[in-house]
Amino acid sequence: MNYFYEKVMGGKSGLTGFIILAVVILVAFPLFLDIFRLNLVGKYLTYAFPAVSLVLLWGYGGILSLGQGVFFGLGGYAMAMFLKLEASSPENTAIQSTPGIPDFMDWNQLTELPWFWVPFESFTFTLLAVIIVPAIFAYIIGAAMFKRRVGGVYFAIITQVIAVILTVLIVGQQGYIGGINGITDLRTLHGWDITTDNAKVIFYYICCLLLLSIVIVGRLILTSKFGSLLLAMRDKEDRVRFSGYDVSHFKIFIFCVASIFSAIGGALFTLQVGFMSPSFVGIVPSIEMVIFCAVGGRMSLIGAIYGALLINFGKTAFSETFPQLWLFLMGGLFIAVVMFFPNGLAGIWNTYGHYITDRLKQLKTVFVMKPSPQEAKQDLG
Amino acid sequence: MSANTDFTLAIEELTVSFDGFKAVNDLNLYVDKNELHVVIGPNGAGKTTVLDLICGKTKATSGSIKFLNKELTTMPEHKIVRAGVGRKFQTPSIYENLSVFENLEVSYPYGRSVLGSLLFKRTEKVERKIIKIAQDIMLEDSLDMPAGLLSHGQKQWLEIGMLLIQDPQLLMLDEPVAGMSVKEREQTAELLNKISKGRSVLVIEHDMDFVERIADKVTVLHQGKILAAGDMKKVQNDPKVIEVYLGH
Amino acid sequence: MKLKQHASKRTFMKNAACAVVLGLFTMASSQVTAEVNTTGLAVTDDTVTVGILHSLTGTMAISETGAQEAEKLAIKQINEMGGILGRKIKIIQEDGASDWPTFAEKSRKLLVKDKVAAVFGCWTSASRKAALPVFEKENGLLYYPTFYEGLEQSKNVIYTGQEATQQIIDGLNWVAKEKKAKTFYLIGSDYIWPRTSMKIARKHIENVLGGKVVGEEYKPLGNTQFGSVINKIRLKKPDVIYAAVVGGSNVAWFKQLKAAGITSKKQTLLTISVTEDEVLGIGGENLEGFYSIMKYFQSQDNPNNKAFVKAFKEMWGEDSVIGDVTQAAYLGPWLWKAAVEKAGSFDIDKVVAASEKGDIELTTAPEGYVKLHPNHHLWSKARVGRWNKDGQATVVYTSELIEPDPFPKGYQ
Amino acid sequence: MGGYTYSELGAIFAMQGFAGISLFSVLLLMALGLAIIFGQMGVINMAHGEFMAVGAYTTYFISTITENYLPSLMPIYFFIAIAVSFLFAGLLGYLAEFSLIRHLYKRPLDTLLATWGLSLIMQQSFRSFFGAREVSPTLPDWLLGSYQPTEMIDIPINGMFVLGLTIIVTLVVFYLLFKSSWGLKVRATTQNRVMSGAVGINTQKVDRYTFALGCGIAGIAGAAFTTIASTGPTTGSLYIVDTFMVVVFGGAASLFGTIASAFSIAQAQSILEFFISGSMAKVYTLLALIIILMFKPEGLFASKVRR
Repeated sequence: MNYFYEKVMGGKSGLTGFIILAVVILVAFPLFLDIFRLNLVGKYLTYAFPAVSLVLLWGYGGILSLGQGVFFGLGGYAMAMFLKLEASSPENTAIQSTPGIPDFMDWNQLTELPWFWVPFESFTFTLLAVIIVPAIFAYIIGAAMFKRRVGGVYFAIITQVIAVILTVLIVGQQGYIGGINGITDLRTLHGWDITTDNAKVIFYYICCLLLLSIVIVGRLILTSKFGSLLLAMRDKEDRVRFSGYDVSHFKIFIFCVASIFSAIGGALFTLQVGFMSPSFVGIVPSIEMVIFCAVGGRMSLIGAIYGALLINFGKTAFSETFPQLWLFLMGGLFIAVVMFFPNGLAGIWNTYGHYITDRLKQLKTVFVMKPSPQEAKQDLG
Repeated sequence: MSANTDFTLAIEELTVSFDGFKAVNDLNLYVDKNELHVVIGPNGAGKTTVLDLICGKTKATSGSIKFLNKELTTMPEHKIVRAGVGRKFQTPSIYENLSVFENLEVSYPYGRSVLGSLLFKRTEKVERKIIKIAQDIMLEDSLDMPAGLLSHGQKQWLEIGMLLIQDPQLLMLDEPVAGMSVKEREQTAELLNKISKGRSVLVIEHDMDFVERIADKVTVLHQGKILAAGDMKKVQNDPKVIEVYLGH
Repeated sequence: MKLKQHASKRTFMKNAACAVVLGLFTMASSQVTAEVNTTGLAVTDDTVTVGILHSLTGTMAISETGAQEAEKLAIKQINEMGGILGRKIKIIQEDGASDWPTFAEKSRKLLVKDKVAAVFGCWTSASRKAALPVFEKENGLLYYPTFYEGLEQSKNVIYTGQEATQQIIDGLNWVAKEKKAKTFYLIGSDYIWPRTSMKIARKHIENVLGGKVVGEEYKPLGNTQFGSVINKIRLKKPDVIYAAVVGGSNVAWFKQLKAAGITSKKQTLLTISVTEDEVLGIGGENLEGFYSIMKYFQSQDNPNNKAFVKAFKEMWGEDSVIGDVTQAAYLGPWLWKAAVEKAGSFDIDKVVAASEKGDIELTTAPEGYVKLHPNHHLWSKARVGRWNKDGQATVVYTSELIEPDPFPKGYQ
Repeated sequence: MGGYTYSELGAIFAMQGFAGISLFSVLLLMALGLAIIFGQMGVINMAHGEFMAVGAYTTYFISTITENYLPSLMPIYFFIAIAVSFLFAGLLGYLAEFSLIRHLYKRPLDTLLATWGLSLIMQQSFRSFFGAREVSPTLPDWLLGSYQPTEMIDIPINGMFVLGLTIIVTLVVFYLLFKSSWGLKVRATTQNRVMSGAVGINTQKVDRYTFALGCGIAGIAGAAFTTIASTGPTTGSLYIVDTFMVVVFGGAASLFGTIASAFSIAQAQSILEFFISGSMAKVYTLLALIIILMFKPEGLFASKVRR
């Protein structure tokens, strides 16, 4: 328990940050926002999942994936397929030439459910698929790339190309997967109407709790030896390799974890928004996810969440009043974050703390520098 | 010559070519048990390439490298390390964002699989070993310091420590005293003499005084081939070596 | 029954008008507002609020600009005539930003927060599909202007553009008859509207016209390379190229056709995706002599249209062009006005019920005459226009009024 | 292929060959600028497509001016437009390097993000200046239509024009990089920045002009593309992935590789498109590229380097 407190929660300051986040999303938002805004925040929080995944993958691992949208999409589509099948009961689709299959299949002259849709009639399978399908996909990409030592820029570009391929594929195979319109008009989950306010509040809380959970999982990973190795690989990959580690396994693993995180976000997105479309799979959403992470602070799990919230709040607010200005602002933000605040919001927060009270700063430095060997000595003594 | 030998390391007929240029050409080199073997040679002689070949960073075009009678040329890098070969790079290669303690911990030879590293626990045994190594490399007072703040010489020692913690049978050091002060050189020489007990060490070095202080055996490389080999004195007096080093 | 209703509407109108006039002096009109608005919409004694929801930014902004301009024009004209049930129309405009979830999000905002009485908006099928569940859930009313693939009929949507059969079938009949066309090559962008349209076209060509489809091709959206397709077309030598290429691809497609020497002198080309808006980008010289099937062309010669084009240019500038969708968007507010006045209420259910009676008609529509079918689509005519170098079309064929049939039998 | 004469098939074969070559020249022209910036300098310029759009908009702007004020210059304005596009895109590239890129040489992944931000700003600027609508310049008459060597073969003139332009630009780039003293400096700087600085090369200046040159070539590509497609604010983003694929596949530092890769990608895609649908052709081409890159991570023409 002490280990958990000290290392995973990051001691007092880490725990404070975590609790503040929990209070903000679990108490403050539901208290001060109406259901419409709350549902929006819920949607933004689903983007925080890939952002958090990028902290692990990119911030610590140094592996920039421009294809997190792919996994977000895979998770979202898995969930959407289940909901669509439920929405396409023979009664609901009686006017179709083939009742009982999703409407877009009927429009494309399909007369029976394609084989890969059939297992999605089971909710259990769907929940598993949300996690396993992206993980397998990530494993294949990861194994192919990392075993061959494709990294850095090349990996970024290749993941981007994969995002393009998947988008073109989804758009092109509209009979099987809904095309550019996506999978729409999802209404019930086991007969329970997911479009009601009540359902939205419940999904919001599920979303928050899962988000807090993945932050904890992320911290567990980062505070283990694996976490140190991740940083080590980012800075001196050869040294790690020549210390007897098979670097590719570690990269594949963290890539899979990141893909699962993103996919959970995607599945929650589908549940809260009520549809899934290829516009969340392509290049632009994928890069936006990197931005959420960069703005929040690429080394801070919690920062990434604030990053996702801030950018999306800004997007909504600005696009209502100054749509022109928004792109300028967004572009400028990108550049500013990269050039002046490489550690994003989290970094600004720390610097700000520096200036505000010297004492606090000192405490912090002591705290950051200390942990491990100190413990070691205490234990020995 | 029989395939199996008593040598720790046996390199035979090793060749590697880059786009036709043979950086190492038909090389034969043997390192005995408990031997501190130094490879010297002018720039471009292929010294670093030899180390690259041994540790698997570069793949050989032909020839064989046997370590304790295990063929290394076909093994992936991490397996070579796990077999007992440690290698220090020319420029100090440490994790600057981790503390000295963490640097050593990361190099600790347990928890090398993904799962193992996730479940790795910092036990008393681990800590004792780390502190022991830190004492050896004269960094026991800097355990908490981020490694990036160490001096150049200390970084070199840290990297050596990161290898020592794995107890390799063969330790390969690429210019371990480059950029060190005179005092640091002396300390390093002491360190090398201490750690070469019970293992073989292969060192690349330019500093002849330093070589003289540590070497059991010296091999001179020139243009990918062995020019001379033997103890320091013999090598120093070899006319071919003098010609290469002094030129005309 | 009908007469009586008509009469009662008149009386009501009078009452309402009186009430508004009186209201200005006596502030006694709250009762009337309560009568015409029983579901808490944003209707006050002198205003009614509607939403306009199109993309002002992003890739679709190019296409959607005309539509929202036309809707604003119609609303301005209605207000100048005294508004609806004595109430001036107030607009809340939202930006869909070419992003489908944003359409859903903004729809919900307009319906839940702003309580608008009607929304004029959406352009792409994808944006409509995203917003549709919101309109059904919150019981809103959407006027959707774009010609589209059909296969949809929602209680909460009035479709002011053509569904696929209205656009396709008469055009194909015309080309088969006029050009003695037997073989067709179908090419479109890769998404639902071209694919569904081509499906209907293929069935009609094969089953009704007895012709042959010699090739069917879809290119990714945004594609700019048509060299291989053009070679395939050359090899197959179809009588007619039937095209539904959209967006930026359109320009590349027609430029490359011309560069490959395939011009109207040698080849008949019929497209369902080029309006005056697209011609601006493609350039009239690249299109000269090719045909579009639409229900409206800016060059249409009738008094309604002349007045409309004049008013549009006055409001939005002399350089503006008006395409099919722009005109269809213009119909939206007028159809809504007619339905509200017929229902005597802004309540969505009553307006929808009035719309479903099947007797709401606009004799003042720029395209001529349109009538609202109980299935929420419009009766309208199909027209074939031949493009001229100046970017305007000459209408060479006008059909009879065609009944909308979003679920065409034998074409699915 | 029953029912076709040999001459018909021959004609199609010839034209299909040209379609592939035409796509090749398009890809190569797009990729040349990036090959210099990414290949030689290691900067991931995600705004490369936007620099192309700068060229395209410049051409449009000049075309409009010529049409309205100097109609007699219409037949030749396009050459002026190409030159101005080059200079203007190059100038913007120069400024971008000065204000942005030079601070990020050691952080390649960060240049990716910063230039993405730059691309957003550029897109919005296009929208503010030229409107959201797609535009295309009025082309001189001689650029339209086709050349007919035989009755059945039509070779598009704009395709030949782009091909010719690509050849010229490629030759000039080769000359600059491999024959001029400036090229020597660029290559030296690429290989060892510190050393080049030490031997008296003004590496900052070299960087700035190299980046400007890359952007300028993007500007030429943009100008050339107005003969093929239209230009909108987001046009650039359509091309960027393809462009990167060409450069990466060819082996970043090798210009020969870029040419070979543009050629193979173009031929693969146009041949596939002839037999299967356009969308799937694209999917298969990209998949094949990724798989090949898996086996040759450094690209087709990476030279073995002793490390």
